[in-house]
Amino acid sequence: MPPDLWSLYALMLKSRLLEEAVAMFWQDGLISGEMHLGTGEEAVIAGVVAHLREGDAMALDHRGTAALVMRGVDPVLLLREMLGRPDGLCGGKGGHMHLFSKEHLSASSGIVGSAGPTAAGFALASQYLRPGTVAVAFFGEGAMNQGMLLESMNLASAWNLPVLFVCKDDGWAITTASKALTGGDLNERARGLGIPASEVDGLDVSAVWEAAGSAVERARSGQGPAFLRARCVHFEGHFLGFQLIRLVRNPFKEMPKISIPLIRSLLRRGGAGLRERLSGMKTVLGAVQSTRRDPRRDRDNDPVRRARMALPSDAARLQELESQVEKEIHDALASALEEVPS
Amino acid sequence: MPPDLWSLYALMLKSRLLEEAVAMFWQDGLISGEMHLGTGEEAVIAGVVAHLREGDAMALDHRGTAALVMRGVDPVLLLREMLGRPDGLCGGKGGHMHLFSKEHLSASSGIVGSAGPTAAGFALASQYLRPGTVAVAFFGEGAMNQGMLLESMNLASAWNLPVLFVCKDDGWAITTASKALTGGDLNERARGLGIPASEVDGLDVSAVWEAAGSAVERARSGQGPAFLRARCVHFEGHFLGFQLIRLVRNPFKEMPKISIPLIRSLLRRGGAGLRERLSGMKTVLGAVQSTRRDPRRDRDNDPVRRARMALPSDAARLQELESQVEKEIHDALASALEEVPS
Amino acid sequence: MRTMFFTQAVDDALARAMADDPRIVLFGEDTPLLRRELLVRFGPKRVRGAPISESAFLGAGVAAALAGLRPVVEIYMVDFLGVCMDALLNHAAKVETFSGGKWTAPVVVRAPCGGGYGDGGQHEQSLWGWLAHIPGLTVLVPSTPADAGGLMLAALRHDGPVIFLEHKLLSETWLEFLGSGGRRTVKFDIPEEGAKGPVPKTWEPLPIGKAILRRTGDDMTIVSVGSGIHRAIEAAEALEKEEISAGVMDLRTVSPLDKATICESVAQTGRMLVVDEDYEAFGLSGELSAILLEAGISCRYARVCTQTTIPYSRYLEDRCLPNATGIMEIARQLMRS
Amino acid sequence: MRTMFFTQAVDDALARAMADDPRIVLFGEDTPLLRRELLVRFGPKRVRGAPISESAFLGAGVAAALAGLRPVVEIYMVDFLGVCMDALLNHAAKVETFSGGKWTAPVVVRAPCGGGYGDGGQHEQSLWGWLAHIPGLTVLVPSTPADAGGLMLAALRHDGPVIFLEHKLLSETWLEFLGSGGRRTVKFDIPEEGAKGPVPKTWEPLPIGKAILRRTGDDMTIVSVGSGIHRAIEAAEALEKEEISAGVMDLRTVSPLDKATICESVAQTGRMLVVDEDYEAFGLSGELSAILLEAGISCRYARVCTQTTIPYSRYLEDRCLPNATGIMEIARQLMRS
Ligand SMILES: Cc1ncc(C[n+]2csc(CCOP(=O)(O)OP(=O)(O)O)c2C)c(N)n1
Ligand SMILES: Cc1ncc(C[n+]2csc(CCOP(=O)(O)OP(=O)(O)O)c2C)c(N)n1
Ligand SMILES: [Mg+2]
Ligand SMILES: [Mg+2]
Repeated sequence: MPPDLWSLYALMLKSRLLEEAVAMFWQDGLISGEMHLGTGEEAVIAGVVAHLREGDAMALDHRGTAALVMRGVDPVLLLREMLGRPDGLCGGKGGHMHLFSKEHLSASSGIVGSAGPTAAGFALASQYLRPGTVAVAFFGEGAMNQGMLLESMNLASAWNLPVLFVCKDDGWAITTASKALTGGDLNERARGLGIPASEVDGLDVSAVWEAAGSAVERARSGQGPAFLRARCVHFEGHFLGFQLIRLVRNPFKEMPKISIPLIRSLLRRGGAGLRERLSGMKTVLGAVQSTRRDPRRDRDNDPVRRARMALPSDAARLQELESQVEKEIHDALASALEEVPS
Repeated sequence: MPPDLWSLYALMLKSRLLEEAVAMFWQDGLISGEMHLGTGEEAVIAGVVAHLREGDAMALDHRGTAALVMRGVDPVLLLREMLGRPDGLCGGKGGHMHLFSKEHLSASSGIVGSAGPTAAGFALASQYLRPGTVAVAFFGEGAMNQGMLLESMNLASAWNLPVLFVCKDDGWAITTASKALTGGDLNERARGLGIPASEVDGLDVSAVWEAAGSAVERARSGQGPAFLRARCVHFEGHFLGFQLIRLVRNPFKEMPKISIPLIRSLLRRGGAGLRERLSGMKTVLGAVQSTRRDPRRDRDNDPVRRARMALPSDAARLQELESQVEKEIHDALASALEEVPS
Repeated sequence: MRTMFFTQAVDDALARAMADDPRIVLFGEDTPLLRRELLVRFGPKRVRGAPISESAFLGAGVAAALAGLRPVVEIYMVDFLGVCMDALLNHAAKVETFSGGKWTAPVVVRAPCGGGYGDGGQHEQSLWGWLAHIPGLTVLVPSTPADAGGLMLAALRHDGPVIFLEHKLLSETWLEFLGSGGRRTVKFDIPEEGAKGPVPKTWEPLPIGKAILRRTGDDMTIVSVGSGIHRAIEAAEALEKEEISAGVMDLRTVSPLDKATICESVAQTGRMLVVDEDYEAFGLSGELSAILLEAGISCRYARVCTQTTIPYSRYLEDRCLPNATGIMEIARQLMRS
Repeated sequence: MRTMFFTQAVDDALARAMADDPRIVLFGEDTPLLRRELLVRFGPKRVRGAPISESAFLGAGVAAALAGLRPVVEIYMVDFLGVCMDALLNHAAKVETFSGGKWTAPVVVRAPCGGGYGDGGQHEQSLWGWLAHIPGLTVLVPSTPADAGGLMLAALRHDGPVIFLEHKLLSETWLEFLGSGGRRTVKFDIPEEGAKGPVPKTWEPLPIGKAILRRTGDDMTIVSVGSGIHRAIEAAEALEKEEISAGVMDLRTVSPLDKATICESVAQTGRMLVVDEDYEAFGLSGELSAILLEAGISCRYARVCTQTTIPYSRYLEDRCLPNATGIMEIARQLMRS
C-alpha cells in the first residue's frame, strides 16, 4: 500500500505552521528560555507517526512539539503551554521540553537519551496491557552516545519489546559535529545491541513512511524492536537564536561581538605555541564555515517543500488542504492568545 | 617474539595461590562481606598484564586482586588489606573491591562498568603526561550492558585514547546467564562504537598474550583503543559461598533450604496459571542445571593447569619455579598474619 | 499473629498484592532467582531478569508506570542508584508537576541499603536523606517485618514514585547472600527485633508519612529509621539504668516526614537526638532540626550519624556507623548540655 | 581594579591558572566553542569537545585527576549530573578514603545551575545541598565575579574533587545562550552586583570554607549563596525602611560550611533566615539549623527555599524560586515570632 501523500503533507504542514507560530511567540518574548523547533525534521516525524494507532506511545526529546501535534494533540493546548498559561497542555508547568499527554501516551524530556528508557517502559506496558501496540522513541544522533539510550536498545532486544527507535540525524549536537565524536557506524552500533537497523532519507516522507511501516508492523506482531536512522536538517540550528546561525545570517552585526575578544585571547601572553593557537582558531572558524555551507541552509532540503512537490498535481485539492491547515493553525493562534479565563 | 611461558605461568600461579589464601581467610571468617576471586581468569589477566610497563595504568572491577598481584603489588599488602588491617594496601579502608595503588596507577571499583571511564581517564592522562603508555580496563561480559562502559568505548575511539578494553567473558553475571539478556554480538558492539575488536580463548595464556601484545602496541604508538574478548570461567561462581555453587556441591544439605519454601509458594493460591508457574520453576531448575553442567566445573578449564601443561618439559625448572612462588605466598601469608604493629 | 523474617515479610506482602493486582510486575538484575518464590507463583512474565543496565530498566519502570503498570524495580543496592539517578531525579519525581498534575508514575524502587557486614563504602550506603531531598519522591525505610510488609503494600498503592529501602542487617536473605555465604565463621550485630517479628494475619497498608513512638521517655526523643531504631532502643534501655529516660521515635517514612508527631514528642522532652546511618551533613538530621526550629520548638539537639565514606575493615566500620555505645555517649552529653 | 562579568571572571582566572599549570585541561560538550577564547589561547589539546556521554567523560575526568592531570570537566547543567552521579558519588568522593588517604582526585566539575529564565524544572535546579550530602565533595557557589574567579583558582589548587557551580542568572554568557538568544524581548531579574563587578588585578585563590558577611544587621542573619545573596541584600535594604536590620551572610562554600562564622553571626542576631534556591527539604537550610542547634545556639529560624519541582511558566517560576518579596514577608514574620 502506498502512503497517502496528501495526509502526510497535511501533517507536516500543520506542524510547520504551528512551529512558525511558536517561533514568532519566542521572537516576541512571549516564550522565555530555550526553544528547540522540529522544523526540518517533519518528514521523519510524519512518516513514523502516521503509523500510530490508539494505545501506541511516544517518547520524545527536546523537540517534541511536531510529534505531538501530528499525533493529534490540540495545537491550542500546545501553544498555551508554551505561553505558560494555566490552561495549557500541562497547566503551564511543563513547557516545550516537558510536554506530556496522558491521553496520547506521550512524554517528553529535555534529558538527552532518555527517550530510550521511556520508550522501553511504554513498550513493556504494551506487552502486558495493550498487546499489539508499540512505542516510538525519537532522538537525535548526538543522543546515540548517551549510555542510557544504548542500554535501552539492548533492553528492548533482550525483552523483545515493541519499540521503534528513530534517530533523527541532523549531524549536529548543538555546536558539535557529531561525526567527529562518534565512533563506528550507528547502524552497526544498533545491530551490536541486537536491533535490526536501517537507514532512510529523512527528507523524503514516503521513504520514511515505508521503512517505519514495516518496522512498526514487525513490532506489533511481536517480532521486537527496530532502529531507523533518518538524516534531516534543522533550519534554525540547535535552537532559536542559535549563535552560529545568527552569525551566518547577520555576520556584520554578530561577528565583532565574537571576534574581538577572540583575537584578544589569541594574542595573550602565556598559553600554547602558535601552532596550537591557530589550530584552536581553525576549530572556531571551521564551525562558522560549516554552518555557512551547511545543508540546513539550503531550502531544497526542506522536507515540507519536498512533500508538497511530490504530490500528484491537483491544484484545487492542494489549495483546499493548505487553506484548511492554515485556518486551523490561525484559529489555534487566536485561541491561544485569548485572555486566560479566571 | 613468542611469549615467555615460564614467567606467564609464574604470574598465574602466584595469583592463584594468593587467592587460595584469600579464600581460606574468607572461609575462616577473617574476611567479612563479599569476596569475588579471579580464579579461572588468570590467563586473561596474565596475558595482558605481562605487556605493561612503568607508567601504564589499570582500571579494575570487583575482581581486581589477580591483576594487582601480577602487576607487582606486594601480596602482603593485599592480604593485609583484605584482613582490614591499618597496614594494608589501603589502610584497611578499601577492601577487595576498592583496591588502589597509586604507585601502579591502578584503581578498582565495585561499580559494574566503571572500569571503562576510569581507563579512559588514565589513558587521557597518558596522552599528556606519559606518551607511549597505555591503560587497561578489565571487566566482565555483564558489564557490557552498562551504559558508561559503552560510552567510554566511544569516548576512547573519539579521542583516540590508548586503552585496551578487556572483556573477561565467563558467561555469567551473578545468577544471570548473560547471553539471555545481551543483544547482538559483543565484538560487533565494540566495532559499532569505533573500536577494533578481537576474540581469544581466555584459557590459553599464549593466545591472550599475543592478541594483547598487538593491541597494546597499537595503543602505544598512538593508533587508539582496542577491544579484546576472552572467554574464561570462574570456579567459585560469582563469589565465595555462592548459593548456586553450594547447591551443586552440596545438594543434600542445600537443596531442602531452597526447595521447601519454593514448593510451598508454587502451590499457593492466587497468582499465575499452572503453565506460568511451571515455567518459573523451569527457570530456577535451569539455573541449577546449568551450574551443574557449567564449564567452570570442569578442571580442564583451569587456565593455570593449562599453562603448566604447555610449558616445555623441564621438571627441575618447574619445581624450582613452583617452590619459589609457593614460598613467596607462604611468607606473605605468614607476614600478613603478624600482629598489627602498634 | 504470624512471625516472619524481614525480607520474607516484604515478599509476602508483595505476593499478596500481586495476587490481587495483575498490574504489578517485578524486575531487576537476578530478580528471578533472588525472588524465586515469587517467580514460581507468578511466572517469568511478572518476575523478570534485567541486564546490568540500571538507567534503562529503572527509566523503563518509570515509563511503564505512566503507561498503566505498577512496576517494582529492584536495584541491587541503593549505592548503585548513582548510575541511574536521572530516572528518579529528572523523570519519576517530576512528571506530576510537568504534566500539570495529570500524570503520575506509580513505580516502586526496591533496594537494600546500609552497612555493618564488611562490604565497604560503595556497598553500604543508606542515602535515604539524599533521595528525600528531591521533591516528588516518597522514601520509606521500615525497621520491622510488620512495618516492612505494611509499607510495601502502601507503596504499591501509592500514586507516585516510592523508594523502598531494606536495611541489609535486617534482611536474613541479603546477609546470607552478601555476608555469610553459608559460613558460620562471621558474626553480624543483627538487631533481632528487626530481623524477625510478628506480622498481621492479613496485610494492611500502613499509612505513609506516619511516625511511631517505639518507646516513651521523658528526657529526650531519639529519632531514627531502619536499623538505627534498634540501636536507639538498645541505647535507651541501657540509659534507663543511668536514669536517663529516652523515647525512641521511628520515622518509618523519611519523606514525607511526620512533622506533627516529631514536634509533639520533642516539645515534651526538650531534647532530640538523631540517629542516622545515612551521611550526617545535608540530610535527615539537619531536616529534623529545621522542622523543630520552624515550629518554634527550642530544644537541645545532638546527632549520631555516618560522617565519612564507610571504611571496609569491620573495626573501622563499627566506629563509623552509629551504634548503641556511640548513642549512649552522645545522649549523656546531651543530658549535661 | 578591573571590572568583569561573572563568567568572564571565571574564564579569566582559569586562563591565568592554565598558563601557569600545564596539567589543567578542559573538556565537556561544546566546550571548544563555548570556551572559544580559551581554545584559541591554549589550543584544542587542552580545550576538548566531548560526546554526550557524561558518565564516560566525567568518570574519565576523575581518573585523569588520579593520574596527574587537573581536569576541569564541564557539565552542561547541574541537572544533568543525574546521568553521571556515580562518578561523583562512588568514585571521586571515595578514592581518598578507599586508598587509605594515599590518593585523591583533584578534578573540578564546572556546571551552570539555577533558574529564573523560563527553562523549566529539568534545567533550572541548584542541587548544591544535594551534592554536599556526599562526604568527600567540596561544593563552591560564588555570588560575584571576584569570588567566582578567586574560588575557581582555589578549586584548581585543591587536592580533591570540587563542584563549581555558576548561577545562570549571574552569567551573561549562559543567559544569552539559553535565555535571550539575541532578542531584546525578554527580561530577566538579573542581580546586577553579581553579574558584573570589580575583580582584583591579579587573581588570588580565595580560601575554601570561608563565609563572608556581605551586610551587617542586628535583627537577623540572612544566610544564602549564589544569586540568593543578591535577593537577600535587596530584601535587607528594603527591610531597613521598615526598621528591620538584617545582615546577609554569603556562604560561598556550601561544603565544607564555615560553621564558626555562621554561629557567631546568628548568636549575635538571634535569628537566622535561610534563603536557598536549592530544594528546601534535606538540604542546606536543614544543615544550617543543625549546626546552630549543635552549637547550643538557640535562635528564631525561618527559610525561603524552592519547595517543588520548578514550573515552566515565568509567572509560576517566580513564585517558586526565592525572591526579595518572599524573603521580606518571611523576615517580617520572623521578627514577630
Ligand atoms: C544528559 C544531557 N546532556 C546534555 C544536554 C544538553 N543538550 C541538550 S540538546 C543537546 C544536543 C542533542 O543533540 P542530538 O541528540 O543530535 O539532538 P538535536 O538537538 O540535534 O536534535 C545537548 C548536548 C542534555 N539536555 N542532557
Ligand atoms: C552498577 C552496578 N550494578 C549492579 C552491581 C551488582 N553486581 C556486582 S557484580 C555483578 C555481575 C557482573 O557481571 P560481569 O560483569 O560479567 O562480571 P563477573 O562477575 O562475571 O566477573 C553485578 C550485577 C554492581 N556492583 N554495580
Ligand atoms: Mg543532532
Ligand atoms: Mg561475567
